[in-house]
Amino acid sequence: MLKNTQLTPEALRDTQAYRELGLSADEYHLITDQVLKRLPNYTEIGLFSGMWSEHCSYKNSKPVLKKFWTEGEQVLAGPGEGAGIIDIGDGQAVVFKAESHNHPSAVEPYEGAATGVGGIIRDIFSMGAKPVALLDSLRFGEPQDTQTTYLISQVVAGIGGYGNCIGIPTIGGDMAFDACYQKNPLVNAMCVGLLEHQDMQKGQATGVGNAIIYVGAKTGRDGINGASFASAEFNDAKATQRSAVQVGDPFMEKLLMDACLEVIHDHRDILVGIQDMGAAGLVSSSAEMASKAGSGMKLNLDLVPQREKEMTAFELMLSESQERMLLCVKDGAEKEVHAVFKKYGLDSVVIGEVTPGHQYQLFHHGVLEADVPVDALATQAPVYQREARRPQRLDEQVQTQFEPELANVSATLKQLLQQPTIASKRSLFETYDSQVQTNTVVQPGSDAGVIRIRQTDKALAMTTDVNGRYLYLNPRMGGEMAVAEAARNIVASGGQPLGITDCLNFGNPEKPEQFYDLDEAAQGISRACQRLNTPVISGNVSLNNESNGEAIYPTPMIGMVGLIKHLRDVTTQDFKQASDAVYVLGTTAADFNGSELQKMLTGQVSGELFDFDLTAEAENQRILLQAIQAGLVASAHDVSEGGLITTIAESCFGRGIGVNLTSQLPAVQFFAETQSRFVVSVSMANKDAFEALIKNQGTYLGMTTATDQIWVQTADQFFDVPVSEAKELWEGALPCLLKQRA
Amino acid sequence: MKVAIPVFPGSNCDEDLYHALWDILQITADLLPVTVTNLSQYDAVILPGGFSYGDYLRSGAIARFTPIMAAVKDFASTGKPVVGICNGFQILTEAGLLPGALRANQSSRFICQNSELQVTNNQTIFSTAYQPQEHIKLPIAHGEGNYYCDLTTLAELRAQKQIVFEYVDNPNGSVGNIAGIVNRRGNVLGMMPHPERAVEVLLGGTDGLGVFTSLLANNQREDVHA
Amino acid sequence: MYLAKVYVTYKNSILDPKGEAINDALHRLAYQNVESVTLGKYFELKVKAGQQPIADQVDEMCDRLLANVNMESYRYEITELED
Amino acid sequence: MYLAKVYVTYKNSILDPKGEAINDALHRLAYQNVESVTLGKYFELKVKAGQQPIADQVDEMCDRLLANVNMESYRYEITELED
Ligand SMILES: Nc1ncnc2c1ncn2[C@@H]1O[C@H](COP(=O)(O)OP(=O)(O)O)[C@@H](O)[C@H]1O
Ligand SMILES: [Mg+2]
Repeated sequence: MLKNTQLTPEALRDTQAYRELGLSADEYHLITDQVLKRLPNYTEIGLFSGMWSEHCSYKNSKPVLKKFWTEGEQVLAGPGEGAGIIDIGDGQAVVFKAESHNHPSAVEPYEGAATGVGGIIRDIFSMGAKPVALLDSLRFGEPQDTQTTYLISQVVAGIGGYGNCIGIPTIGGDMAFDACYQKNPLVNAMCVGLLEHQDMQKGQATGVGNAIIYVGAKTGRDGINGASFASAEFNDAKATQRSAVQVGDPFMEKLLMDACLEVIHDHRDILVGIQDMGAAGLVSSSAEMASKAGSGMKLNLDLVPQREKEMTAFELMLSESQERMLLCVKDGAEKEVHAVFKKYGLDSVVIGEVTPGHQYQLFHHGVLEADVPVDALATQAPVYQREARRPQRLDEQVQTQFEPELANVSATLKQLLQQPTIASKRSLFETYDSQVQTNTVVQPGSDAGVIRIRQTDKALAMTTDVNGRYLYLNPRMGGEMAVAEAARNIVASGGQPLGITDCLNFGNPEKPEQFYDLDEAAQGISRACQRLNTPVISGNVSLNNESNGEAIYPTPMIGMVGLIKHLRDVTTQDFKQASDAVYVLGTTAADFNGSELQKMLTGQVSGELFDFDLTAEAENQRILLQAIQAGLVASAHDVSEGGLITTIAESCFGRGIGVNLTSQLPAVQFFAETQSRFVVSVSMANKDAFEALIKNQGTYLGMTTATDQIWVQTADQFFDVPVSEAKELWEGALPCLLKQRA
Repeated sequence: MKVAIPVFPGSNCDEDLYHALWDILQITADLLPVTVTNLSQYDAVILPGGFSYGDYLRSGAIARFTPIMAAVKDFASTGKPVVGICNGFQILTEAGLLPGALRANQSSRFICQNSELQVTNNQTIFSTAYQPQEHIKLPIAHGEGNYYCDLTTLAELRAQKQIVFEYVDNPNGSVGNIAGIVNRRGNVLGMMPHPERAVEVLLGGTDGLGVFTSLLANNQREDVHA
Repeated sequence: MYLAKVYVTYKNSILDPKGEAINDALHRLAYQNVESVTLGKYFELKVKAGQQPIADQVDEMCDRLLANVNMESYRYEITELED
Repeated sequence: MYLAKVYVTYKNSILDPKGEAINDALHRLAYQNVESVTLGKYFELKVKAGQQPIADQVDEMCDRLLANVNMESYRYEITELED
């Protein structure tokens, strides 16, 4: 790389060295012929390569993202800012966003996961919000070989290591295992913050002469050009990817977060804008701040705090060193800002200023190293309308439902409870501090995590969900289902869904089949969002999740936040006591394609996805929320992977309560994964009122009992399993696979 | 009673403690930076949990050298009460105010869970609100809470009734199931579990209140400072 | 029986936050003449002779598990122990 | 300028859970002939000559900060560097 920096503009053109930086020949010629009308030097081409990467410009996904439904009167800031903002009344708002760190985590699982968490936290506090919760959504290969189990334990340790140290509780997430993620694990982190309206910040640099201040960690050669690395497909030749490894420093970030929030709260009058340095580091934060404000900017790179000697302008601008922020501060008020950061022992340095006009100018060792129109970097990346072609797998699949045959239902249930995707994740999420900040009302282990909002009677419910298998069978409907499942988790916890963020984890968009999946999924997501009134307020795109040509399942992770209006509405999934009535809300059909049962019995998922009706979904959610708000519900748990019987068993496990149930369904349908259902328990006192409310939308199944037994009389047979035995299998499965020591 | 809460760079349970004291117990408390050197106006000091200086060397190892820790040592030497919770406990052992050390958990993983404790000694100024041998539940959240001391020290801790809390199901490998101890004089308590996280029914229980109410009750008794 | 001593340290341009925190702490303790600190890992492995040459095996273990070669480098010394 | 290499390990009587975990992992990777693993810390300090003899100073730093002598022992090597 060092060698390349000496390339002259002409040599750069002739050797096409820009390709190594991820720019195509067409993009290069766009720069030379239309944007600059001259040959760019190496530093300038570096700026473009970072800013025009998928990670920063969304050049491949923009046409898809445009289809998202982003409206809603509650939205204060939608996609485009660092994170989205939704009003929750009383002068407060909730801020959230998710970020993928898939590629870095594949290369260095602990630090990759940790820096993913660190990055998303900066997105939240740069909006002026106090981060109050973290979630993580993970996908791995089957936890069978040492390499995969090592990856899992390191990723989980990295997530915990960062969140625990900085002091933000990790209160939820989801985790699933399929062979397609073997070489391409997904590591998505989500952060939720609370914002007082008056603290809302923008990443902008206005006002000629105002100071650009760099704060936080020094810049090193770590993660140089990580943005274009993250946007490139993976292969086994690791050597070239090494520069992307970064080490997180949660201690530094805690100081940085506290100091930035102090400036935001106590020095409001002098702070013009603030932005985190994420992908494409200094160039992206500074160019975006200037472009957004319609300003020009000039930076003196000699002033940038540097960890290493003799860094080039290219390296300084494209380094993705962590734990750094950029502030725009009123001219003359620099000292006031320095004083705050000094108190926290942090570097804060004026490195440039807002200029008239629209040029972006970098000086290094007294030389003008780059001089380009700022909008060209920030907003004028080419946008590609990629070709979409319906993948063959969708046309080849059988149209009938898989028909499982179960010789022994209770044995099947026991086996199912030990499947890694179904099994309890407690041994993993227990390594996350879920209580720090002392606001956690519902810890991981129920449908959604819940955080109370101090000084109010309100709380926030949050969850992450997506079932890649469904999208693999039908990307559009699977996208709808992902949103619906997230909403079910919020509603079952007593919350009204407010909006979503997402991480679109897909394969290479230049392959028409992969682009089709992305496009279809986005349309499904959008439709469900509109129907459930949960606008998309932020998100992130991670493409090229392929290794050696094999793509992952289309996996658009959905992160959803809901508002619980009164603390008394907080509901968990555990049955609370014996002699409560048990219901299933929604109807059950013989839906087995894509199910956990199908995978367990056949080793794969296949066939056309079953029907899904968003109207019925919305209606069931509405009724449950109404019942919860009327105080009628003792427990509620949505039905997802593993079907009705898995859901019932999980509700039994919390407090070791049994059930005695009778159903008109055949036994096998207790494993079906029909959508839009909840298992609800209701005390005898509320039984009549609850039945009057749900009318024929739910079915009475029986009662909870003080025994240690799950008893089920189905239409064709009786089966039973001891609760304690089932729970032991369910809780023991992952520790055993991961060989965790007690 | 007026409580000092030293805030080390990297502390992250300081505000939780502050809220527990002010909002739940109506106890006056101040958050103090590490530069503070005089604690004479306080009746008690409570070191909060977190990751002081990132816990990058050993937990508590760097924090021990801050100016405020010199003041805490003086404060303790006058017989006034000092409590260290989680990272606070780690700092107190590193500073030599309590015997032993805290190692990485046996599982070598961080653990956050509710753990059952036995109040082994309810006769300390930090535990009179509990019944003898009472079983209580307090959250733990630590990666290095595995208490270590040699056998001689353990025998002494037992003989002098310095063990205040013991785990019922030892979650981290601690010697003697130790979750919390006092110094010989009885005025310095270190404990890995988080009493400040167990002061509200909404958040899962109130078994932690006893530590603070004991402190409060005994603060008003003239004899404890004697 | 062999004793393998393995040293794992960060590669040059990788941030070492722990080393920096310790460096700062030493300065606060008035060891102003400390210029830099890096913190690495030190393993001692006792290994019985196997089929593979011992050095090859230790090298492989370093490469596969003890170090992440994307950001760390390692070196080792092997000595034979009396049984 | 001096380079001090400092090794900190748990005292013998103290169980090293991380070392054991690595030992297990090596066994799962089919290095059955690994008998035991201990994990310690390895510091490299660059130190300018001061008033105190360098070895005394390094010893003091170990004793005060780098090791917890309740449970750890340390040793160090000092070499002089060309400036
Ligand atoms: N990676 C993770 N991090 C934190 N919590 C997790 C993670 N994976 C699962 N959980 C928690 O385990 C519980 C069950 O997860 P899941 O089966 O995904 O629930 P659901 O099917 O209701 O979405 C939830 O409380 C969830 O938050
Ligand atoms: Mg659920």
